[in-house]
Amino acid sequence: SGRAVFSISNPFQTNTVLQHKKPSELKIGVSLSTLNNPFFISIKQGVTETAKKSGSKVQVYDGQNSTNKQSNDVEDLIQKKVDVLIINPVDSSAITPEVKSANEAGIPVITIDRSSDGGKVLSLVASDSKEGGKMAADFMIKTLGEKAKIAELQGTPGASATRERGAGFDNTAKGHLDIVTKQTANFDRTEGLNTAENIAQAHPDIKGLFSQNDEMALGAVQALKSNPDIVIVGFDGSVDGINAVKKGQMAATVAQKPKEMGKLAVQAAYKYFKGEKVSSQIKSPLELIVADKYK
Amino acid sequence: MKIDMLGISKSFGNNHVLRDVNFHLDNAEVHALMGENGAGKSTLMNILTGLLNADSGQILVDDKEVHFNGPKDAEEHGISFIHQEMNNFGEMTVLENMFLNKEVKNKWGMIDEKTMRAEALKIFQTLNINYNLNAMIGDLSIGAQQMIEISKAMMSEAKVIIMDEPTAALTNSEITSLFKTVNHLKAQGVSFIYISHRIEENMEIADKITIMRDGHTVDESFISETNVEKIVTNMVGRDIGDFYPERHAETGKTVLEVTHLESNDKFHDINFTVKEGEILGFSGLMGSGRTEIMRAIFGVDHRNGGDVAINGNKVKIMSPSDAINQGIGFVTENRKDEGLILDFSVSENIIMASLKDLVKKHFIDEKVKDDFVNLLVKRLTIKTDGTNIDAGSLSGGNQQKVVLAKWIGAGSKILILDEPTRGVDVGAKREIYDLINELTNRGVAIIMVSSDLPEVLAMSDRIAVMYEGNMMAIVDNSSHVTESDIMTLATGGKAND
Amino acid sequence: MTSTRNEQKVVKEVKDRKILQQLSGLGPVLALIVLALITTVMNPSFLDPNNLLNLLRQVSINGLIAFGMTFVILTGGIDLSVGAILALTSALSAMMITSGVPTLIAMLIGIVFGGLLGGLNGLIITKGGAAPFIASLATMTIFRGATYVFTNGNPITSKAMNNSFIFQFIGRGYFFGIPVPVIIMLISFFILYILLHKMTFGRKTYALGGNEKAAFVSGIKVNITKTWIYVISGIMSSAAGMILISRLSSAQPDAGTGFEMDAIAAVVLGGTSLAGGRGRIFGTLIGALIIGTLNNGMNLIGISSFYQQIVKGIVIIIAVLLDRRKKA
Amino acid sequence: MTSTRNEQKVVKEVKDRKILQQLSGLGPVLALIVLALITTVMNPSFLDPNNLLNLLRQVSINGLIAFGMTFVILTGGIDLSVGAILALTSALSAMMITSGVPTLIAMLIGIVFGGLLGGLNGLIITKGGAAPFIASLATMTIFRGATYVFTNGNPITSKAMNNSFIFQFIGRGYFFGIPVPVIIMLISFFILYILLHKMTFGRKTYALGGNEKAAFVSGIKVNITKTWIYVISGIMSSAAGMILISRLSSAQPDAGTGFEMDAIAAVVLGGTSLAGGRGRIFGTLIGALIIGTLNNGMNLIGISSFYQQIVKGIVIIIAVLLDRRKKA
Ligand SMILES: Nc1ncnc2c1ncn2[C@@H]1O[C@H](COP(=O)(O)OP(=O)(O)OP(=O)(O)O)[C@@H](O)[C@H]1O
Ligand SMILES: Nc1ncnc2c1ncn2[C@@H]1O[C@H](COP(=O)(O)OP(=O)(O)OP(=O)(O)O)[C@@H](O)[C@H]1O
Ligand SMILES: [Mg+2]
Ligand SMILES: [Mg+2]
Repeated sequence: SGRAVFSISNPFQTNTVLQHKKPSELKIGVSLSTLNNPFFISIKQGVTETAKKSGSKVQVYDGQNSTNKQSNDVEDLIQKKVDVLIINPVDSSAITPEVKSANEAGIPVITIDRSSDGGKVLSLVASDSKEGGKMAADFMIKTLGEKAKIAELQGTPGASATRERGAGFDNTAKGHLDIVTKQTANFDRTEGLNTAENIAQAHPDIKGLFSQNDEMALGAVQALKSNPDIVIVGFDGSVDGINAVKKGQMAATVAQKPKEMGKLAVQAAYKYFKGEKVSSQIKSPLELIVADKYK
Repeated sequence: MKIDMLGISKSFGNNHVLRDVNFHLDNAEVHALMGENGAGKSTLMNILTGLLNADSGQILVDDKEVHFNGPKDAEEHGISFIHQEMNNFGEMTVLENMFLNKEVKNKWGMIDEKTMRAEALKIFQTLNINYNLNAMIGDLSIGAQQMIEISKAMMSEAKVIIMDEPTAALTNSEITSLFKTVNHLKAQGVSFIYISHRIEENMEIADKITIMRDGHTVDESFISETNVEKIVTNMVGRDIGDFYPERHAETGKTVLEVTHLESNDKFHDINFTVKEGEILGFSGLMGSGRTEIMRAIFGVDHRNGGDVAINGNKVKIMSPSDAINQGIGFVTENRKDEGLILDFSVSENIIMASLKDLVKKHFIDEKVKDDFVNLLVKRLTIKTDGTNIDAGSLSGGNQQKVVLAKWIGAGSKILILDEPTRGVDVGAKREIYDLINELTNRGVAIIMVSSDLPEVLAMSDRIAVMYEGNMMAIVDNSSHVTESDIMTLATGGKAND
Repeated sequence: MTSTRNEQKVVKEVKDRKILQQLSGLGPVLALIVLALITTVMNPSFLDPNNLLNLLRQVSINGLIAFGMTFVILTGGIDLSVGAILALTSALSAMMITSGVPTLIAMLIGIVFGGLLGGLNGLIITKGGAAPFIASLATMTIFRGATYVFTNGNPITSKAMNNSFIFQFIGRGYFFGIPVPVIIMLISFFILYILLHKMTFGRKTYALGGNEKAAFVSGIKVNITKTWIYVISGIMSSAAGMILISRLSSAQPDAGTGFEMDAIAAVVLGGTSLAGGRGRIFGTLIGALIIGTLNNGMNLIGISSFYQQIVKGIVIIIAVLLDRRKKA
Repeated sequence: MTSTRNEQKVVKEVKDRKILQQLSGLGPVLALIVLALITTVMNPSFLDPNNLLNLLRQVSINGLIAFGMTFVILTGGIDLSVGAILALTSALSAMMITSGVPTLIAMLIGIVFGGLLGGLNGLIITKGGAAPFIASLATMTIFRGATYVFTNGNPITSKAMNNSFIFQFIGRGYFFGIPVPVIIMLISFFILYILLHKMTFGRKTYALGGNEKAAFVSGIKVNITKTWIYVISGIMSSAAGMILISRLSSAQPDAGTGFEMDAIAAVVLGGTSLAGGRGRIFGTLIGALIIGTLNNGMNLIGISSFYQQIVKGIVIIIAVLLDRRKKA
């Protein structure tokens, strides 16, 4: 590539060609959107455990929920000449340029949970967040009946999980459930607690509460302890969340299998370097875990 | 208590401030300590009270070697220090200030306000002063604050009280009551180390005097055996002749006219004019509103009415930058607060009011700037180790000259000087007076606010006298005006001619 | 001297000042009342005693941290590490309880540890001479990182925590119908009020913020006093942490993120100057209540989350500007 | 006076001073070199020209914001709203490009708007008399909320953005092999360097931070100068935003969160005093490079993300303490 005066591709970047590699020779670069949350830690565990079993080297970076930090991280991973990138994007549009950079450098990209809007992605390992939102809504309609009054705890404004889970839930609930209020608690357990307390004050007649993640739902559990009949539905299937469902504190949680996602992503990489075809969409199953009393 | 400081030396970096200084204080004496600005007087006292450590030398108290860990330690051993720089807390009340770090506590460890209040009032009574103990100390005049500092020292039952420039901000009546107290305590065996640039005061109150120059002690003698000329010569190292220069005023047309200037609670209906080449003195007691008038003219404070005209044209001055554009300069009373940026260099301070004159094609011309600064430093004989050193490390008199340089450099046609020689040594004072005369010779109009009556009388062409915000009179100084004439006006009496 | 006239002047001045002072104490109180009124009009259930207790409980955590922050800010300093101290110490205590240490002892150790972390801040600032802002920014990062390392990023929950009555009681209990966190907040307020306004330590705190050089000359042990103040801030943060883990029944590694800003806002809304030397801890209590009422009220009214931030920012600006105007 | 002795003294002092000044400029440079050395030893690919350009590009956004922040901090102020200004203005520009406004014009409008937002900060601080910390904390919340309202919480991406060469070029392009963001950063540095060190505006900036009262009495228009400084900070933030949306091919509503802390850290690491009046913009450039090298280096070395925070905090403390020691 000639060094044009004006160019958009990196003039120093050299392309590498696909070679067959054994898992034990692979360097896997992983960029996760955050590690402040058990869900993503499970993804990390899925990746590292699977990779270690086969003797691959793994480097995991924490994007700290910042699109900017993540794009720096991915650049650094490209710089380190990893063989494959496993990315769990903070945002699917903001990751596009980095995916393109990786493409240029000839590094295959596998995304987890969210994909990239552009560039070439080898495979997306995900469960469908919108579908998850729909599952939660269906469950609520079934348990509470039509037109029940419910509240919704939203995640961090603008985050893709907030948008997709919310859209899936709201679209299904429309006309069937009466969402009296939607308030953000930023995916945070403490804020979930305070906000749920305030919601209960403003709307003492709600019958259910949908929380866009388990953390906020667990906060709500503490807030609504005095009224155990309120149907709380979370999202994620985190360890604490599943425990709360088992104890009947939460009615249900839309469980994703983060560890499974991590495992599937690594396995996809191995397949690729064996020269096998990798499917562009690997579905990680969603499961609605329901407390005994609502079964 | 007897104190002997022997062979004390102290350097700050390359600056050898004290070189083998000896100082002796006897029981029940008032001992004046004099010397030029920067001679090392405050430093010597800081070493005595443990605020600074000497590089070498020893301190004997009643012939026993001592070393104090700090001011509190010294105080517990009976040595109390009233600092030159006000060491108080503007946002705290008078009472809180007086008992700071020596609060009286009750048996629960709580502060005992009642006892403290009673003690404070007792001290006030002996000093014949009265301030509200609940007032924020920052709201009181500098003089009041100084008196409270003095009360604080009295309260500690000290055997030795060090006063560093206690009277710089006091009025005559306060000085009188201070001296009464000093003599009273002396009779009870208390000793004083008294630092002041006012020679007359030293002659009046002190028993003995020690003179420092260039970090040495050059003379120690009984007041009764010395005289003003000898003191000055010892201090400055040469004869400066008269304290005040001859003054031959040649005034031109009126440049500044102030009419019906008004501020709600500070001053009322102020009218005066100043001519080219004239010095208009402003006299009055503290709090009489002189500073406030100047601040209003210069646009520092807002005024409630009245007009300012320059060369016959009414001007609108809303801020100091407007005033500067009209050719006014203002050497503020409080140089540390408003005059200087202490941790900026001499050069940066001097150029501050003339920035736009140093610009060539949008950029600051470094050469023009250096020439400008060097010229002013030389012309005002500012004693400094280069123009790049912090203004704060200069002696008081030289700091004052830096402020003067700033305004002279700004090319002010009208120069307001508020207490231009406060805390300045006799030698430097004389230089400043010469400079003022030189400026008027060049046609600059000068307003000089001063609490130093002899200075006002010696330098002014006319004298405006203020009393509680009102202008009592503007006296022509060409005739036989005396200090008592001015004092009569300044205390609300009528002029008797 | 015309002492009578001057005295009259002084007396008048002092009276004016007293009134101003009381007004300036009332400024935040007034803001709080207005806020409460508006909220009540929009949703009367705000005044429900249940909601008020609820509000107070929500305020308690920010309140405790802000009380400690008041001392720090009075000295002209700032402590950005409070949220991180909260997270690290509460993780520590939760871990100890989980591994069988009796609840009270575990919490006490956590609080003492919080004091130590605060002391570390104090040392870096006094001995090291670093500006409080950057020093506590750095320790914030360090403490937060340490929490992640310590917890491996996972929340800590356990049977031991859920089964301990005391553990549950601290954050969720009631004492004569009043939530325990509220009682803890009020007791802390009382103690710190005495410390600040009735004891010499408080005088030293104000003196440090008013004029540090003068404080030094007055013989105040500047470094020691300052270090203690950061210790207090650390203790209050970890105490708040104990309430938080009890309320959440778990210790979150990212707990307390952003708490520093809420605490600073409470202090400043309460009329304490960021330059130090001026302010009162009572104001901080009111400031914390304003923020709490704002959060609670906007939830009650049902303002959309996007607009909540805008409203919060505007209220802070208005309150601060009103306070400034009054002083001018 | 013994003038020869004095002159000698003057010469010597001035020399000492010059050396000291240069050393104090070198302090951060030294820290940077040490960091780079350590990283190179641990992973030689750090010195790969590719990686160095990469590093510079990563630094550019924080660098731009930190340059503006340098002016603010030199006056003794602080601007916490930089990240929020970045988000709001970049969303605005992205939206305009999406709806057909030519890229350059849209970006220019965004940058001007950033200046206006900065000016708003300036007005609240000067006219309103609010402390910069709390004023910019409040506007940070407001601007962020406004961004959410404006974008409805969604990132903005569009064909128009992806198809515009200029848009892509700003953040991802190369000019003679050098990344465009790096060039933008260097040009901004040059302009602001001249403004700060060669023009009267810079003198005024320093004077404001040194002693605001004295500056006022010396005829410096305090309010106007200060307001302009916040305008500069706003402009630099929105310029950084333009690079960011190009790099990310989209405008994120939560972009820039926490950028204020990185910028402040860069300024302080560069030796500028948070009290105002003392510091240099060259130091800020070095400070930003230190932070960039730290992030890049730790990634290259492969330090686990939890430990990265701890290391970062410790390095900041060490650098700041070393700088303080040198001055004492
Ligand atoms: N902390 C310090 N660091 C460096 N230099 C100092 C310090 N304190 C004093 N100096 C220098 O020591 C010299 C003596 O200062 P000192 O304050 O003792 O003088 P002084 O006799 O009290 O003068 P004045 O009459 O103006 O009060 C001056 O040159 C001053 O610049
Ligand atoms: N009795 C008082 N109560 C409250 N404030 C006072 C009082 N006296 C003076 N002040 C204030 O203290 C400051 C200093 O006053 P100062 O005594 O310098 O006034 P002045 O008229 O300039 O007299 P001088 O020039 O002799 O100092 C001024 O801001 C003044 O308003
Ligand atoms: Mg002195
Ligand atoms: Mg005056």
